[in-house]
Amino acid sequence: MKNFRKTGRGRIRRARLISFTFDDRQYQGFVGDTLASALLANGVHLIGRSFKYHRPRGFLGAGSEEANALVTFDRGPGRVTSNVRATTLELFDGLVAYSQNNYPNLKFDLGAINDIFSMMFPAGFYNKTFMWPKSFWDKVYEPVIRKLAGLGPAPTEADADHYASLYGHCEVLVVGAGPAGIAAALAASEKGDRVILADEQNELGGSLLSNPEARIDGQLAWQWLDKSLETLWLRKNVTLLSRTTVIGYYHDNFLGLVERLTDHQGDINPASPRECLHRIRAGKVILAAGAIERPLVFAGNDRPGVMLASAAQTYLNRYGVAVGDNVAVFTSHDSAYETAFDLSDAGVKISSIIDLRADVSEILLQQAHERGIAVLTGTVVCGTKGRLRITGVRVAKFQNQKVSNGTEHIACDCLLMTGGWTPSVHLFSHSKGSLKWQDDIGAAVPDMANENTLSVGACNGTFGLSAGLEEGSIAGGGGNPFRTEETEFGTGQTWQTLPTNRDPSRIKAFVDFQNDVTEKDINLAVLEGFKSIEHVKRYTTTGMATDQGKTSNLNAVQIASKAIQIPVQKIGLTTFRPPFTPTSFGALVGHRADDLFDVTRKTSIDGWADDNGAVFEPVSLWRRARYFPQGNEDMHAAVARECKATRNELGIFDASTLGKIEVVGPDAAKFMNLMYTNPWTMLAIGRCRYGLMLHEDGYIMDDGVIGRLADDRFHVTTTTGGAPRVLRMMEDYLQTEWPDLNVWLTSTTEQWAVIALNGPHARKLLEPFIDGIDLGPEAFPHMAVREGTIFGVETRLFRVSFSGELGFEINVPAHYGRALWEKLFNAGKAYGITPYGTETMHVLRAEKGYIIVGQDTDGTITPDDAGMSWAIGKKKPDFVGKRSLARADIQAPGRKQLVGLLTTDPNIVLEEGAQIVATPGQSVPMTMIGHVTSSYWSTTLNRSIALAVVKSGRAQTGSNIYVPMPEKTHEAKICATVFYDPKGERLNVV
Amino acid sequence: MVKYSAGSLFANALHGHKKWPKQWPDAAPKTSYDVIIVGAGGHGLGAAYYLAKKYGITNVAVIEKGWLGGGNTGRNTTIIRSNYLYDESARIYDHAVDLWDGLSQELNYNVMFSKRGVLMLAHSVHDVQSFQRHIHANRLNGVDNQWLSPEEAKAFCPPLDISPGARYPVMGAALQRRAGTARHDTVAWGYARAAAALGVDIIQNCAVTGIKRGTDGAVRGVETERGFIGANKIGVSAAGNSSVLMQMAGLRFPLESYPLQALVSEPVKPVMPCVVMSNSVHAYISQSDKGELVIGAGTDQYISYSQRGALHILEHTLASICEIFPIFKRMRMLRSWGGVVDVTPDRSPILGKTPVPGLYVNCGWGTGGFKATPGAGNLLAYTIARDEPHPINAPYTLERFKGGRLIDEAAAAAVAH
Amino acid sequence: MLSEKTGIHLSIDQGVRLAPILTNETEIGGVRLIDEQVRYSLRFKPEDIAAVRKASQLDLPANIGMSSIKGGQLVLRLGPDEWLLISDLSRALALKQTFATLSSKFTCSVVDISHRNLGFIVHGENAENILNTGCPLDLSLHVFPVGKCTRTVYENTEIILLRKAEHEFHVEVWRSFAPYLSRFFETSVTDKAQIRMGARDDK
Amino acid sequence: MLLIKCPYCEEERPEIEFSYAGEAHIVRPTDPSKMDDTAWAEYLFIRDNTRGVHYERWYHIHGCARFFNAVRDTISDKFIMTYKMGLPRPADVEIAKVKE
Repeated sequence: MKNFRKTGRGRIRRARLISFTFDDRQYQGFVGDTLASALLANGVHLIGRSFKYHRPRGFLGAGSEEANALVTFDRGPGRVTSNVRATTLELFDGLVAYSQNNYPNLKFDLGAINDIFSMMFPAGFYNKTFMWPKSFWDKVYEPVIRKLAGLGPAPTEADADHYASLYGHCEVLVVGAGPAGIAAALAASEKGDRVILADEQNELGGSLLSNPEARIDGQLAWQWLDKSLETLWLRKNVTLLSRTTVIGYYHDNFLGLVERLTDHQGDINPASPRECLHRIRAGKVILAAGAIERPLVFAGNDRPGVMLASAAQTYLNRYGVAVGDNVAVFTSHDSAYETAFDLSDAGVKISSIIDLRADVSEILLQQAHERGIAVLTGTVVCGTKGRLRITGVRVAKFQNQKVSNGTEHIACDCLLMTGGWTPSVHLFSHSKGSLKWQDDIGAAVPDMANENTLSVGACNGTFGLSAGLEEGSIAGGGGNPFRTEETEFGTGQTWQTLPTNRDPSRIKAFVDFQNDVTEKDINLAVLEGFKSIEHVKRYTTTGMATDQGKTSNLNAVQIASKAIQIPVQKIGLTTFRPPFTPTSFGALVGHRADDLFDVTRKTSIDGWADDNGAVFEPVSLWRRARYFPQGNEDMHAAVARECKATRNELGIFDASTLGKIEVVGPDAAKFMNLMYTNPWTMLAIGRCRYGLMLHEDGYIMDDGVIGRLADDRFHVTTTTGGAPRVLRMMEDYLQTEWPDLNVWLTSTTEQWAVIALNGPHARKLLEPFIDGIDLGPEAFPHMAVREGTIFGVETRLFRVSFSGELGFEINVPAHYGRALWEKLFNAGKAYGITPYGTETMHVLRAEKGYIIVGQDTDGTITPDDAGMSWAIGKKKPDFVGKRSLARADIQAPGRKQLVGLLTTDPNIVLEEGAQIVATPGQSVPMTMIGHVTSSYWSTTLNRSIALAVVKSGRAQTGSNIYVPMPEKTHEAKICATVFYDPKGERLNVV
Repeated sequence: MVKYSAGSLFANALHGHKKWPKQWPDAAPKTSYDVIIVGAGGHGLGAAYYLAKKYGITNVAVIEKGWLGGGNTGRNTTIIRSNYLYDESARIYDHAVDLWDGLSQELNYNVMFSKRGVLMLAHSVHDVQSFQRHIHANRLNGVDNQWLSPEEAKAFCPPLDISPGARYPVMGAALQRRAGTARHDTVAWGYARAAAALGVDIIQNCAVTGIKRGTDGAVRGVETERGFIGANKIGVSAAGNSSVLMQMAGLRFPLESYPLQALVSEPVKPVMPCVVMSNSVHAYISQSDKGELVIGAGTDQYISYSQRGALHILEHTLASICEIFPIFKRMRMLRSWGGVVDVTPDRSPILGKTPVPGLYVNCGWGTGGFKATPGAGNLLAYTIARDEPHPINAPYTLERFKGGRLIDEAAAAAVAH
Repeated sequence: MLSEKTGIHLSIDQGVRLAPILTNETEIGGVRLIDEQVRYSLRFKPEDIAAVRKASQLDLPANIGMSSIKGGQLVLRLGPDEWLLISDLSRALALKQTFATLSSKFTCSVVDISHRNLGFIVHGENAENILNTGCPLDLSLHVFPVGKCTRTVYENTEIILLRKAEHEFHVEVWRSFAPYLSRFFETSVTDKAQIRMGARDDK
Repeated sequence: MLLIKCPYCEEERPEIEFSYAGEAHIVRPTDPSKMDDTAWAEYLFIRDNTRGVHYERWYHIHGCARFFNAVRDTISDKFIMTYKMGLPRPADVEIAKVKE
């Protein structure tokens, strides 16, 4: 195998030869190589196949702008990454990569048949076809189209790596560590401001890395670079981030930076995150992102071996690799000459420089002449030859807007092209800064900034080393301390489609390489009436490939502009959207994976439940014990047992998740009157009341038992999920509408562990352990609250019941929760104590007809709908939601009302959510009059019970309704909502 | 209109594709029209098409401030489904799905409606109850929707993680098989082409600056950047900008406009056979025919017209996606973008007449407008043509906010106890 | 606490177990769980501050975001009318009396939230980094000086943050969020050992 | 992520500490029962939804826990000013002054 490595060039570490595998074949390279440079050193140009036509493709560039060279990077199970640009993939010993989008192999790809029939696949072809016969779409066309999707393989297993994220702050963030960026960072960090300098490449230096001959302050570029980086490194206020891509520029100078930590390491350290997302808030952002060279659009410009000139210069000077033995250069810009000269000086034959321009600077011609390089001015490439690698070009003279018919063949194994330079305005554009068109460079540059940002150097359209250094330094707050010796950056022309002497409809001149968009496609879009550049982009898919048009957008815009005959400024540019380069989902997920994805709130008693075999269910952020199975019990059996035990003996339940808010202040009762439907003024100290809260639109929002501890102090409870929104709504009204009320709200949800004891033995169990509270039925009636101690710990003891049994809710400071639970549980064994979970709680309350907000109500239910008009303080002039209850449609008859249902067959447990109809046997669509909100098997009643909302349901008590299920229609009778102990006698057990 | 087909494609290929006609001519505004539709998104273009096609009104202009299909039509995640709970919602969305089916043939433009199925994941007992309620209601309404166990869901969508220990375990899923996706841009283009062929003028880059009303209060036409254009019937279908346009007619609306983001990954080989939605963790995902994962994010919390979303929204979205699909963590985000969605207090649209005679409105679709495109277009056209709403959109009045007869799907899936 | 009636003792469990990597005292620091504390949320109108200060003898900071640290007692001013008092258990009774008196004299709200929160000490040179893993505030010393405090967020949790010294922060969090927070701290410390942010190229 | 100056903390804080709380200066009527359905619906639901200078409320929920008012340009998302709850809506002149 021939070696294209050039001695004495490049920054690779030649001391260590390393091996790697591409498409199962082993090659060798050096530390410091990219996969691209190492393959090129081995003479490999063919790297992939294009998306649509499966055309063979080589390396277009040498950096993140690469459109062609996408590979699958395989680090073993869980570490396979598709669509990685070979030009940025750092080589390490043992690296394995594969080519993509070909079958059976890269050299012989059956998909290339698309190329032969490409005339059938112009832009938007799929809009025009695959419509007949209609049934074929679902069964034939679409499945086939979907099978053809995609470039790289899809992932098959969970990512083996993890990711990190951090917040950071700095006074100045410099994006891009080329000369302008380094100059900016040097100046900005001089006075101690925190400066972050980030660059996507593995080494800082930008264009200087490819340009060792340049001189700054009398030093060679790389010496100056080393010295400058050393200076920055020694400043404690500077953070240098290499391998870090600034992916997006968001509001108020908030930027996302992704640092790659392990992809370049040969031995993966599983403890290390693969990537880290730095979320940076910067005072000022200096964009020094450079520019991207633009390809020329001519027939066959996609052949492997056709490459951007600057890329060849990078391969030579940074990696010590010659891109060929016999290189032709095709340009409309002076900058390509530098590459040609560098290659020539390194001993590579330059077969010719083909320059579109008739007039080229004498100096350049002279320098070419000195090196024996032929320069063909006023000449255009009309085609290329070669299948898997370019073998030559056809050129023709181009004069007076006409291309001569005679063509000349020039042999070459590589063709370098330069169509000008495109400033990288992506981030500036993300920040919603406006762009202006600059005709002399044929590109858009930053105009008005929307954030505190400055663009410097090539990304600002300021080309040339000395100009970039100066602009950077001044942006960083310094002067211009640099002296440079450089040849002029030079000038050039920009072209749309190049002239040709061939039939333009028979050639393929590529604009977007990866998506196979040709100049013809763009013209077709325009021909078909697509006049906005966004339309052209979407119709042709130009600029929508994984490179997001970094090399193609400007060519596409200019071709469209020419076709539409509107100046570029008028048709607009496509919008640049984050991220700058494709970004791992993992990097954006950061730490929030697995157990850190979201909080799981657990009560202080949760550990006991876990130890005792509870099955849990998620309820908002909490996890709650759903039931406590014994032996092989299923949920049904466990719940039946738990219900029975609670009704007959004693149940113990962890109610800690209920929201709690302490409402304190002289205006507490007044405030409560406004927030809840119920009246609070007359509630005696030590008594409780069920409270109902509405949204201002009149629908039930939340409920809970509320105890009055003092004249100016209420202990409010809310639903588990409702706690945050209840507090928020209370604060909202208090601060916005009633700021004069002297009342304060404090969340105490987590202050208290709450243990509910329900059942005939509840009092007996509790009594011995309580100090300071008389538990006697008269002294401590139902719906009362007392403060005292239990086992010496302060408690707020509520006598309330959500089961219909004698019930207490013991509030103790949370850290005592588990200890108290265990003591009660142990002592309760004498009374047959049984722990129960949310499922049993639901059954017990349903037997009593108590609603659960969010289950029996759904945000469209008013108090009257729920049968709770009794909870409304009739004399109160106002409360949140009151006015809405008087609205026409809320007062109108026929609203859905909460009722009880008893199925005719007592063994049928209706499905929750099942819909209700008035008459059986209807055809679809049926007229639904309501639905089942809660439905259970009641062990206590030895039959099923259900709650439902039914149109005008209360008036139909006693009538039958029907629940049509797929297999059978069930019949049920409307009844009252209380199924068990309607008189509430069980509360009074002594 | 040249008929599109494989044959015409072949014939044009022989000519080097140099003879294709414009898909729609670039019309200059006339002095007046019978009907003006403001907003050339899928809904507005659809309305123009159906006005011409079904209701015989061809003297119609669609006026657009930017380029057609450039608003939410081209910025959404293309999910189409109709398994809504309430009769009103089920009817309006199922009407749309009926029209989606066959739209390619009707328009002679392949909108690539793909009935790949939409799977909605339940992550809590409450989700299960809520989805069951939907399924029962859908069954009685004749709307396709079925319950899948976690294992069945996994079989339908293999990349799904159904391990019971997950933070948000998959406890089952509702599947609407008839639901799916379509290619968003082509819907706008297809309607534009078909409408233009029936005589509709499509006027782009022509922002409406005012709505003129006569002394009787009725509309007379619109002021635009390109001058006054008369019409006695104006239909506004302007999504995020609806409030602004309604104010031009002196109306204040119950709308708020929020930024909504979406993103796509790099294209990979087929891996996601269907659409998956998880409302609990705000994750919406499918794979395009090009191979990109198309992912919908949540809205930002504040009103905005900037079409610029925040990074933390994307972080949360992708964390959710990777929670449900751990294999996607190594996939890479290619592009993200923002749209502006207009949301009503009950998150259902307003589609019908307004208090101003001759002014009709179609707005408030929130994050769900794309799926309704053909339905909304047809119903808006009907309402304009007849000056009264179709029974399907009759409940979607502005008046409902006064009386309180809201259509609140989100409330019906109320958050748990 | 010991019950007089039963003689039974109820033990305290704060419900958090810190990973060894957090508690191992290394040079870059780590995280400690603070033992049970007394905590009160004190609310009154800002205009009463001088009078309340006098009556309570509490060192109430005058500015939002400032704190006073005296012995084992911290007072944080979190909002215009909100102070958080954190003290070790030795002052529990005294504080109870102070607040009883205060409540009787002033229009105010005193709520015992001793068990609502847990306290962590995040210390060492790595402290800022541990916090900035999930907290979006600029914690550099000149922006967030010693004595500054605030309620803020740490990823999906709300925290209260107080800088006690250059390399020492007090973090308060609601009880049920504490295990999540400590797991996050743990990840931060593990990753920090791997990410050499700003490290020079290993070339 | 926006940077929001809390008028109580007198500091710029990141958006995730805040919760948006809708349009500002919509005062709850002192006696809702006196309003007809139309006026009540207006209070409940009708919003300016301004494209441009918008008056809105924010809640520093994870900070000082105060609701406050803000003036923000909804086209650029830039805050023009924030001010304490209870202060009157700033006049256009004031806003113009700050904008400059």
